[in-house]
Amino acid sequence: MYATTIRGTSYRFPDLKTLMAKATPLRSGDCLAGIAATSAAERVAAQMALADLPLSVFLNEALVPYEEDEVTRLILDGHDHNAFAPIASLTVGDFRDWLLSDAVDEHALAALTFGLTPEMAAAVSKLCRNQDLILIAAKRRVVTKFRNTLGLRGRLSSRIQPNHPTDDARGVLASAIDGLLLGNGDAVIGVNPASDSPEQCYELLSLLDELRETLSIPTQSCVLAHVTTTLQLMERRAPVDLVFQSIGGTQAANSSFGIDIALLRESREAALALRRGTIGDNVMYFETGQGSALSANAHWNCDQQTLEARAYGVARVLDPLLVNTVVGFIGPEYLFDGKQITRAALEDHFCGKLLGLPMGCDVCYTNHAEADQNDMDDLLTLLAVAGVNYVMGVPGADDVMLNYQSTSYHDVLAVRRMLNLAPAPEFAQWLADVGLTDAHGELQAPALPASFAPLLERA
Amino acid sequence: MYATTIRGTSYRFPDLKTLMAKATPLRSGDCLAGIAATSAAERVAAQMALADLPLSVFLNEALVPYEEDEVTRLILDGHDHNAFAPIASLTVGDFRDWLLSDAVDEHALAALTFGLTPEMAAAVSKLCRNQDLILIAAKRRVVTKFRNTLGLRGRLSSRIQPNHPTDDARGVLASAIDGLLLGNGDAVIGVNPASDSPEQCYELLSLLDELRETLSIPTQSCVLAHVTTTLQLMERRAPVDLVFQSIGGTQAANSSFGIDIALLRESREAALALRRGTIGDNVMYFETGQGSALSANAHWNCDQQTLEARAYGVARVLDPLLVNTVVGFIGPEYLFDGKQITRAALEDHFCGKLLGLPMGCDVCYTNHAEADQNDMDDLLTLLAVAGVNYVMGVPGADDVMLNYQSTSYHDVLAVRRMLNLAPAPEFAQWLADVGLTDAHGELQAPALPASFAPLLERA
Amino acid sequence: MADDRPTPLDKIAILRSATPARIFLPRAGAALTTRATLDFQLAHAEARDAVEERLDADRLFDELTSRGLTAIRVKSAARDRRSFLLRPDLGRKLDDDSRQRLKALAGDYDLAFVIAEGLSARAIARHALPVLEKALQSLDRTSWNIAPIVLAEQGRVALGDDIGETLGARLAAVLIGERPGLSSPDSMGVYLTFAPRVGRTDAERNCLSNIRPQGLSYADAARKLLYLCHEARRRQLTGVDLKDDADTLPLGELRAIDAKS
Amino acid sequence: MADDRPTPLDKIAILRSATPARIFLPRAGAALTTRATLDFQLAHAEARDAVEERLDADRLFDELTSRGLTAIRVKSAARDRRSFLLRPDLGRKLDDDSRQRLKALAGDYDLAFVIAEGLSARAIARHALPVLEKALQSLDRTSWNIAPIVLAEQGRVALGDDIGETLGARLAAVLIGERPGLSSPDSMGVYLTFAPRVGRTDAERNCLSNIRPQGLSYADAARKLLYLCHEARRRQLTGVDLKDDADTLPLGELRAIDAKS
Ligand code: B12
Ligand code: B12
Repeated sequence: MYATTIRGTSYRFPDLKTLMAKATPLRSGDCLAGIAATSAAERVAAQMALADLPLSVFLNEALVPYEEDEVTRLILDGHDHNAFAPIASLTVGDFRDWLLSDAVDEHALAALTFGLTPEMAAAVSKLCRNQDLILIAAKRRVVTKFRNTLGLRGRLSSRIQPNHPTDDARGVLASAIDGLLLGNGDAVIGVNPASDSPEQCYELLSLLDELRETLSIPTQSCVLAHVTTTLQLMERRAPVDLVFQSIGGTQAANSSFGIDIALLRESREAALALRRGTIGDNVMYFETGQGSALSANAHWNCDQQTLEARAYGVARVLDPLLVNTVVGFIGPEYLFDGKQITRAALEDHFCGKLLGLPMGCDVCYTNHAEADQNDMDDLLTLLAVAGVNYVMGVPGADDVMLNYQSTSYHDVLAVRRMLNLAPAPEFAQWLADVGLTDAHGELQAPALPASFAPLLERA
Repeated sequence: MYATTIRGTSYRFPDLKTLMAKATPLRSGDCLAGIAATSAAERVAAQMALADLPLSVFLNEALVPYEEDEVTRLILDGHDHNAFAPIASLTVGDFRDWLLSDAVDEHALAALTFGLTPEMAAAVSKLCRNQDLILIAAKRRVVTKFRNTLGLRGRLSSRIQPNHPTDDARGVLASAIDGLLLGNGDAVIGVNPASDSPEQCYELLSLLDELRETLSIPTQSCVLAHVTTTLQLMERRAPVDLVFQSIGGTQAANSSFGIDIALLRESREAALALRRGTIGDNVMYFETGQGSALSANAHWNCDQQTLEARAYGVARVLDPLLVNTVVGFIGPEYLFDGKQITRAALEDHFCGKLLGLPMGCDVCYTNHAEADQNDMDDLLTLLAVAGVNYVMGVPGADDVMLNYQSTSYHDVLAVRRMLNLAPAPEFAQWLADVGLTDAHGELQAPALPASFAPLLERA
Repeated sequence: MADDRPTPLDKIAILRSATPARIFLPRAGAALTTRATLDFQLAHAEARDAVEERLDADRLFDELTSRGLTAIRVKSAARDRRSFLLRPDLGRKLDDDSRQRLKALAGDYDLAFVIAEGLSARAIARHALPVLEKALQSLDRTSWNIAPIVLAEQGRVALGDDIGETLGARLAAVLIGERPGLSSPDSMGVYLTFAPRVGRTDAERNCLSNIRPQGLSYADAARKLLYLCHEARRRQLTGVDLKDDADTLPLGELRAIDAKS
Repeated sequence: MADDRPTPLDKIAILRSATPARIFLPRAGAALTTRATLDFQLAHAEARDAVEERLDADRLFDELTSRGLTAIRVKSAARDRRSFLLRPDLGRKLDDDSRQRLKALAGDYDLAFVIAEGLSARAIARHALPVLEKALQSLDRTSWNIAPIVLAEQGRVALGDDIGETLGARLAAVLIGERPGLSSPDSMGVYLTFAPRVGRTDAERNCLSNIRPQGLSYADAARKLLYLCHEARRRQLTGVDLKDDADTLPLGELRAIDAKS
């Protein structure tokens, strides 16, 4: 039982997960789950009670039962008490002040990583204003490597997302070339396959691998099929750089995705065994997003943002190259409008970074949500200021297969220019080498690099 | 009559001002005025029609009648045809592309200034996404001077706004000192007087002048009384640095404020005659904000954003030191929520900069609007990326006299840190000299500079 | 954890009491500490509620009449809170029924007082009556023919123009709830308009603002209002050409002038 | 004015037709040109409208029955469009009346088809019938006992679980409108669930997506569905353990297997 009294009115919260839910900034998903604060005053009361709570509470009271959830077990069993030491005596409120303080820098945050549980990160994020989420996240960079170096300060990478409604090879190729010509694709060239056919996925993998090889691009490719499909394909020696999977914050959510932690570990081992990374072996790519656990009725009455942070708890034990919160992807039932999407994205990025993940964000919305491109412009800019590792590059921002709007190749260009950010160093070098950018890294007037010609001959 | 046809449906717009209104992103004020587009499709249709319009149309069709409005006369009579030449043959849509293009830099934009009418700026802004508004505005810096240099690239200044419900001298002083200790106040130390008493304004002016003199702060002060009061006080040789006035975009709006252009010119002459500026003679300070003309029923059925741009048309002939759109100040009847406030602020800043004004923004909201501090965090960050000259510094973001929330002294600190922005150079030097900042310009641990002591003795 | 900025600055601490402003807040890095942030959020939640509050007009009406004041209740054309907030045009205009009832009271008045909740019912509930009473006490009733007090629901400042015109008053003083601030949910303003009629601009009025115990006191508000009323009548105007020079005159002198005028 | 990027790249231009994606858009500086930006805004306005569209269920029902199909209309528990959008739980559950009427039809079915507008009424209006017909043609009706076609309003994918369970079907195929995209306002999906019952997870279904002329063709969709139905029955499961290997078998062979099973 947690309680707080404000000017005579007392507010009670039966348990920690209720307190966490009530302390969360308003969003439709928590309302849908029936766990949101019912007034602004109750929300502040919960935040005040949460602020006074020692961080150590989260080591003692599990929000999702330890016995029934392998994610909880992963989190609690993996907690690093030594790393936790510097903040062991703090309350959640103190912890926010500590994170903001001048004394706490990049190194202090890196050292803290495994001392922090996802629930602690979620808790402190609930006390942060958007500005705090940006300020703190900007301190923390998480660098990963496969064929290039992602996440360095002053860099912004992008995924080329060349989806096609029938997985048509020429169509995918066309979209990918468009992205490359616009300086995109250093994070990954990653296709969501429209079909579930392993055969078709194999073809896509070969296509992307050939593209990358032909042009000698220092990047990686991915076909975002279900992990079981990718496992099959690896057995068949398909050219798999990265293993993709959507993950959630509870065992039940993951099981609704047809996965568990063992399966993820198995797929990672398989990918590592392929030894395709040249400068590093971060071989996993995860996507997450608030609402997926609730949608699968796998939320244990926890708020969706806490569960999102728990998904990061899963991701981080698998050393991913890329993690990406697909924030506005599902729809208004979880994040109603541009404002809720923005808030959620900043929280996700913040929590992910604190937990040591190479966070990207799919800055996006669906047509049934109350959002538009202006909201995305704002959010993309804010995330870039916060130091997001990468964002999506979708031709014209319109994904013609997944049916939603994300950021475009042009958006990536725009934000790089706005904030003076460069692509991953190896990729930037490649862009210059093939003549796509000039000495200052600025994109050149349109011209097709000679190296692209053979590719087009065959297309 | 303007018209456009989309997939068989034809949309008609009887005149230019209707076209402009319908092309405006949704906002409550235009709905209140009954001139907003009635569907998203109609809005896009208007934008398409507007995009195809030659810019020169705005030189031929006045939105507010020339004969009946001195602002229109000021705008059209003052149009510089030579400066207009580079864009004379463009449509509004082309003009957006021109502004964004790599070839158009700071110098091209500066040269364009008086070739552009406010209506042209408003028109092109309506075709811009938020991202465009930021990208283009960021190209253009407007530098002004009085006792320091404001508006340089890489700088962000702030107004200390030490308002008090009874204009109490000690109260104002306390708030001002708080701001100075937090590195604020390089744009101006400016009090809104609660009362309309010239006597009380005189006292406030003396107080601020003494504060500035005692501490040798390279900044300026202002008491934001009605211009007629300030004129009286200048006659009485009160220490007036800057003449303040709220202005609007039509003659009728200005007359509802009890002013006209002649009065503004007169007050400027009077202030110049005082010769108080040390390094420059930008002596005017204007505030504007979408909705004021409509509120005074002085809007001629024009959309509020176009009228706002016209207010800048007034401001720029008076060489102001500071112009500031008080964007969320009035209430939800003009800008409903955080989203509308954000859009309006970016438009205002963009139009003001294109028109050559040293734009600041009061990033703010009232308690009857659907907005909160997170919206302001986002907007403040976006404006700082766009290169806003200055923002407000209000103790704890809570103005205890004007009853609204703005940005705090801390917010200014936060954003400077986030984007590596410094105060005006002279002021930055002063902060270092008195020991408030260290060698890197970072604010020091709390300590009261020796120079502040005498001030406190008397307080 | 936070750099508790003000603590070492004892000298400054004494200034803290000089203002209700949120000064000398501690900082954590470049931000406010958690405590200060949450205090702010709480105040915001409360201020939002204050906007929604409605005036207990029955009660205020009873209080007016029980003090022997003639009063009448009217409504603006705004039907509900949302339309009041989003349609200022409606809040500035009497509804038809109210207009009819006011017309019946029309007369030759020197001054009409209008009480309107505006954006803060709380401000009116607390401060309208005391300020009104003090003002009425100061005014020389032999030379000021005062209209029945008009108690208006969902009114904006300019509703006073409609009311004043309908009543046939030469001066209208609107006591109105200012928008609720974070630290001042109950601030009242008084707007004075000479020759009120629909279409007057704000340049043609005077304003007294921030009336509440932490702001302009009841006594000062009444004194300033008296001065402005007097000058308005003498110079036949209100607005930018009339400045609040009340402070230059002591109250006694003011009263004397008033009695003479 | 804009740097019309693709124009010189003739070689690339031939690739443009290979995808409906918005590729090779010209840029103005680091942004899209005005024309491309406005095209996008228009598409967004149209897609927003598509979300609000409702299915003309009367008409579709008539079309089903006029083709000699037995059909029944049901509703989910979501009352209006807004509650459908914000309350997926309601869209996954039958309303009471519908449940009663379905119960009356319960039987020993191999397969139940459910048609649900989901997020795109247009998708269903255009593609549901052709795909259904093609699928029904391919299925060997002697070995597949098909339940009455269920036409559901305001349904989510998981409504098929409730329907399948209520009807007593061993397999449920839900034809549903996918969310409308900017360039694809009418995309349909088919979700197949073995042993449907309330509480099934998405890991226990298979999905065919992007069914529309510019995406997965009717013929391919029907062929893949046939394969999945067959395999689902043979292996007594759907979901992640069942992969779409239809492409490895020609349709004739599929039909043959189906007839045998
Ligand atoms: C939204 C969405 C999601 C959301 C669903 C959450 C939610 N509450 O809506 C999230 C992000 C969680 C998701 C996850 C996955 N998805 Co998905 N998803 C979609 C998307 C974009 C829209 C679906 C839609 O509009 N449904 C219609 C509405 C009316 O119905 P609904 O009841 O609200 O939606 C339900 C289904 O969409 C279902 N669902 C969503 N994805 C998938 C995937 C499979 C295989 C199944 C059986 C069900 C399913 O979840 C929803 C809630 O029950 C489609 C693409 C498209 N154009 O349709 C892809 C799509 C259906 N998903 C796809 C895939 C591959 C996945 C994943 C397997 C990816 C992975 N490797 O983990 C996971 C796991 C799915 C699972 N087994 O649970 C593929 C399916 C390919 C195929 N032919 O089988 C599609 C076509 C996209 C793609 N090409 O990548 N997805
Ligand atoms: C909002 C506001 C404005 C808005 C009004 C637009 C609008 N539609 O609301 C804008 C930005 C345009 C504005 C302008 C000015 N304002 Co002003 N404003 C306020 C504020 C913050 C809130 C008013 C409120 O809540 N009203 C109550 C609601 C319920 O009524 P309403 O009918 O919606 O509001 C009307 C009045 O507020 C009126 N109004 C607004 N300001 C002023 C000022 C004067 C002198 C008059 C007579 C009327 C007036 O405009 C509104 C529309 O008609 C007050 C501060 C406060 N704490 O109250 C200052 C305040 C009233 N304004 C003030 C001043 C000085 C001005 C200016 C003269 C500044 C200048 N130098 O130009 C101008 C011009 C006013 C004019 N003559 O038209 C002073 C008045 C001081 C005094 N005792 O006389 C105040 C107290 C603030 C301050 N101390 O600076 N203002």
